[in-house]
Amino acid sequence: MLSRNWRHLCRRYSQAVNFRTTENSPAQHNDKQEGLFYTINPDLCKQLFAHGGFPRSFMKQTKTFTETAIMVRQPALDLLACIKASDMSQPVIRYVLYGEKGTGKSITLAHLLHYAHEEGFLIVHVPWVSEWLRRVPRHKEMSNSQTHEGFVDLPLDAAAWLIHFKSQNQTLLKSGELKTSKQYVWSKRETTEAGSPLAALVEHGISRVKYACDVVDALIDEIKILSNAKQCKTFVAIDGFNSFFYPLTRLNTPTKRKVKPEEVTLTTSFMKITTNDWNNGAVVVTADQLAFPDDHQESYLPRYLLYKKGFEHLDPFVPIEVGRYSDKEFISCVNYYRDRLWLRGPPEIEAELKFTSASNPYRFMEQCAPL
Amino acid sequence: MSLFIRNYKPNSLATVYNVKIWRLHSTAAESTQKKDENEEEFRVLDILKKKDRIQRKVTRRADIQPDRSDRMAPDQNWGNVWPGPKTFHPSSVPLPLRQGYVPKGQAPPGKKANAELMKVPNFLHLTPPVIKSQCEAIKQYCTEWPNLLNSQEAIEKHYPVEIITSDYCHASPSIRNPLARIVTLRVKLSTLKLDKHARDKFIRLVGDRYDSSTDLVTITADRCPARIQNTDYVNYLLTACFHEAWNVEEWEKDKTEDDMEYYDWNNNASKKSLVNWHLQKKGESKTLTDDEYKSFDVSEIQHADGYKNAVSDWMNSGESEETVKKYAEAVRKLFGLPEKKVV
Amino acid sequence: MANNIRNINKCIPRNSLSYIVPRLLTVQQYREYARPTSFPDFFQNPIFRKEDQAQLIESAELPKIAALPVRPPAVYQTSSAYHDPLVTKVINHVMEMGKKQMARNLVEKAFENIKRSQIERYHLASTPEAKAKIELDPKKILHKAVENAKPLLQLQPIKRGGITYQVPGPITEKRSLFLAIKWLLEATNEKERTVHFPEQFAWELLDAANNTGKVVKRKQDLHRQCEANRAYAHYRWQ
Amino acid sequence: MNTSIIKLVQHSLGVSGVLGQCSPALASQLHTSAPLCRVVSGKYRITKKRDKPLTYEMANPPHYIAHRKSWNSWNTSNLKDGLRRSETALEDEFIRRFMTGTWHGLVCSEIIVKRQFNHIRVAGIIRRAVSPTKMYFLLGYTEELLSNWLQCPVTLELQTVDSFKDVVFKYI
Repeated sequence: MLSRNWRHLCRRYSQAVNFRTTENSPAQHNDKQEGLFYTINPDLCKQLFAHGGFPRSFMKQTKTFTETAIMVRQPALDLLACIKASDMSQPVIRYVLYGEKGTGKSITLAHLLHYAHEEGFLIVHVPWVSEWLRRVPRHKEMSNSQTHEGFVDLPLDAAAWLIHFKSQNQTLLKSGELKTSKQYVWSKRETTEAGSPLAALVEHGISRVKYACDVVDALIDEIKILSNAKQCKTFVAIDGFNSFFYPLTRLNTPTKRKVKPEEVTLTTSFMKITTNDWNNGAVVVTADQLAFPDDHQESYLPRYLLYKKGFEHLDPFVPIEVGRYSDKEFISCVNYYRDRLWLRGPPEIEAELKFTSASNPYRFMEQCAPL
Repeated sequence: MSLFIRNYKPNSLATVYNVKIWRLHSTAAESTQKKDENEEEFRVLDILKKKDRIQRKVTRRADIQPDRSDRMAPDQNWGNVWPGPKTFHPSSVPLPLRQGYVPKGQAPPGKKANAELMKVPNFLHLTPPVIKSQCEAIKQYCTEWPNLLNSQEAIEKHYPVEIITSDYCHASPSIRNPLARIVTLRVKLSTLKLDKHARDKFIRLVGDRYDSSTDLVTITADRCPARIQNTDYVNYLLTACFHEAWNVEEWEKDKTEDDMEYYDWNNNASKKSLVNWHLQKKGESKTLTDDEYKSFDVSEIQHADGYKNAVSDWMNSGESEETVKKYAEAVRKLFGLPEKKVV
Repeated sequence: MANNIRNINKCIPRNSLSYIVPRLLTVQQYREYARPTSFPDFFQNPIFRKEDQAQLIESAELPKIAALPVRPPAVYQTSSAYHDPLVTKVINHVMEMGKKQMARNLVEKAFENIKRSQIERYHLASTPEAKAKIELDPKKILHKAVENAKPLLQLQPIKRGGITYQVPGPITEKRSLFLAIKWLLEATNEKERTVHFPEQFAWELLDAANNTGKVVKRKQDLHRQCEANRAYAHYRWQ
Repeated sequence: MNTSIIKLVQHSLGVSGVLGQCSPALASQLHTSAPLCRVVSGKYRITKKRDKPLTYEMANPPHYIAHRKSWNSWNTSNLKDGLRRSETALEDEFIRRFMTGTWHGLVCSEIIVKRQFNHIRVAGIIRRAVSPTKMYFLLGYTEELLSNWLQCPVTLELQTVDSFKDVVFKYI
């Protein structure tokens, strides 16, 4: 009797300090792992997120912590359950992740990407839409589209995305089972025959940057057709999706005209894949305040961020809120940070940090930094 | 000297005595003078002419009357003594008044020669008996208050239009204040008996003059120089708006969804996308016209009603965590997804 | 302060306490405020640390001073668990044009940089002994760096017979602290334009904590100079 | 601050006329008006013999207005959004000067000007140094002329005293 009690006590104690789970496959995650950290294999991490996918501050953390660990949180579990429960033959269901700044929408998305990769989905992942529309480095290549009148191409960004797509779907593309349905004529000499593997299409886009945008467009069409034909399951993940609906981008044409987001060819392509006129897939997008300029960040709720246009485009969708840490998650995170030497000091500090950071994951991480 | 004044001034009785003493003195002086002329006495050299000066003063003071207030009968009609507004005068007020700030232990200055009492506006002409008698006098010009208008609701019912003006009481050579011309008309919109279209148009016509929280339309006019003109003008404005609201113009048929005053789910893209989704789910791919979308019966779709309510609620009552949550529940039901776990 | 009050209480009968306490305290109390405040001198300085408060409660001093008026605490006087007087001092030195938020961010970024580089070194170290040697707490590194940068002597220019001599002499604790922080910041600001302040400051702190680097060299130079000018030392009093 | 500037100007430049000679910009920045000299305005110096007579009004400096004494001008122009501010002030001053001049050496107190609608009531305390006939003449004369100039009825409501000593409140 005594020994049983003792064992019980031990288990409870270990439960309290336990912040890691050895279950590294997201498909197996359930409520038991809630609030615990699981580690992603570094090779896989490189394959999935080498070209973006994690916020920069998180990347820095992975370097300092010498591992990539993600907390299993309620919104991700919720989404997993929904995807598992949904009927794949039905039109795709759109999920919108929303939440305050720094609550972990992108990390939740990364968790789901890991799941999708494991389940053999074809991944269409846009790491950060604002990278295309709102970030203007000194040499941003822009050209007027050859195929679409009055549209603007972002060839370098499109090519970069194709590389990202290629690296994320290495295994699927290598197998060569995915074939194009029709012939694409790029120029007099360059064509992609019907029935050639999808990898060839992607390769063409990467090597001939001029056609990258058209390749992206064609690729999206092909993916939809392939999904409908049940040759592959597709998982679409777009971070900062609301950036597509902000009235203006920061891009300028050579004639100094402001470009609207719907005038960018990439926008039309990704609008196509977020409609629900195809099946055998899932679409997860995030609505993020950070995708907007500072003076348009009054609310974090989806209708405000998506505008009327975006709302009507996505409706009916499943809104999923990514919230702040619960008490359990906070304690688990504290223990993890203590393990990784990120947080030190007396235990009173935790209560204070919880109060000052309001259990916001990003703010908590920031406030631990100088301690 | 100062001590003398302090004792002397506050005391009104002392002044009376003093005056009387003066008078006695003066008569005495006159008699002595007469004596001088008759019996030649030794004449003293009077360089400063002291006696003369005293004489002059005395002759002048002789006509000073004692205070009127001393002679007042206790049962007099005060309204006759003080008939209208007037600056305070100590001789007319039989009250032992004192006014002024003095150091502790001293008595404040009395009513005589007290400028403070003259400054403050007094209401000595408005004593209760006077008011009463004046009310009696004007009573004949008054009419009785209508019996039926016995409550605020009754007044509002029979006189829904409220005209608000301000009268200004001010001092200047002209007694007309330009602000008095401003006229405000207030009416409850519900008392105007408008139909749905007319009501909407009326609200759009009056713009921000309509307050939806109180249901009041407030029209203010100040453009004409006279009040009567402004009154006519606000009445005209109300009439014009009312009749214009009933007119249906040709271009009003072009009203789009963006111009709607509230969110009607049936006319919106949300219904369209739901119907599209439903058709696709069944495997039918056909395009419907707008009217077909509008008339599509959503009751054949499971859980569509909850979805409809959730979307309408979200759009009409504004975005909040509550409405988003409700929407999420409705959509999950629609798609047959598991409920969100409540932590 | 607690001591002062205890002494007073011993020597003064109870009933006259209220009259005499303010007058005596004016003599003994030191000012923590940089500028004179609008509060009279008998107002107590706030006791804002939980440890100090606990000590007061333990020694039963609290009821004695509970009724006395207290000045409001300054913004930096918090009961936060990570309150450190030296850190606030450094932040104030970094601050320019009253932009405290900025200064605080810079110093905290520097701490973060120190922490990251130390954690990296910790992970690279192979043996547990080597690991144990690595100091991970940036605040401790700051304390160590300032301690190492503090000079023990100073040179004072003194004019004797028309010639100004650099005369070595002792230095007050306060001035030595001031010089240490000033040198650290001066060393940090001698940087390339492309390098950011937090990075450079982190390096300087790490160097100084290891007893190497520009700042420590400057201190040693000063000491050497003092040694060389030893012959002038008598000018201090002649 | 203000007073010190004024003193400085008065000492260094001489009292009056100098301001006019200054450049207009400078003159407009120097405030010599009474309300700004709040240390000295409306206050009386104590004499050596302590024999300077003060009325109640003089004994209380301006900051006691509405506390120990009340205003000498009663009108609606001084209230918020009052009309004819400057005109009223000017007319009041004119009435005061006209009164002191017409009742020369007889006025023992400040002239109180009270306005009700278009009616101006002028009150004051008068010394009984002239004959009643003269007084009646002056009364009618003043009322007639003032109402002619100001275009509104003017009433004089005077109180008489034997001598100035009656209104003296204290000596300093």
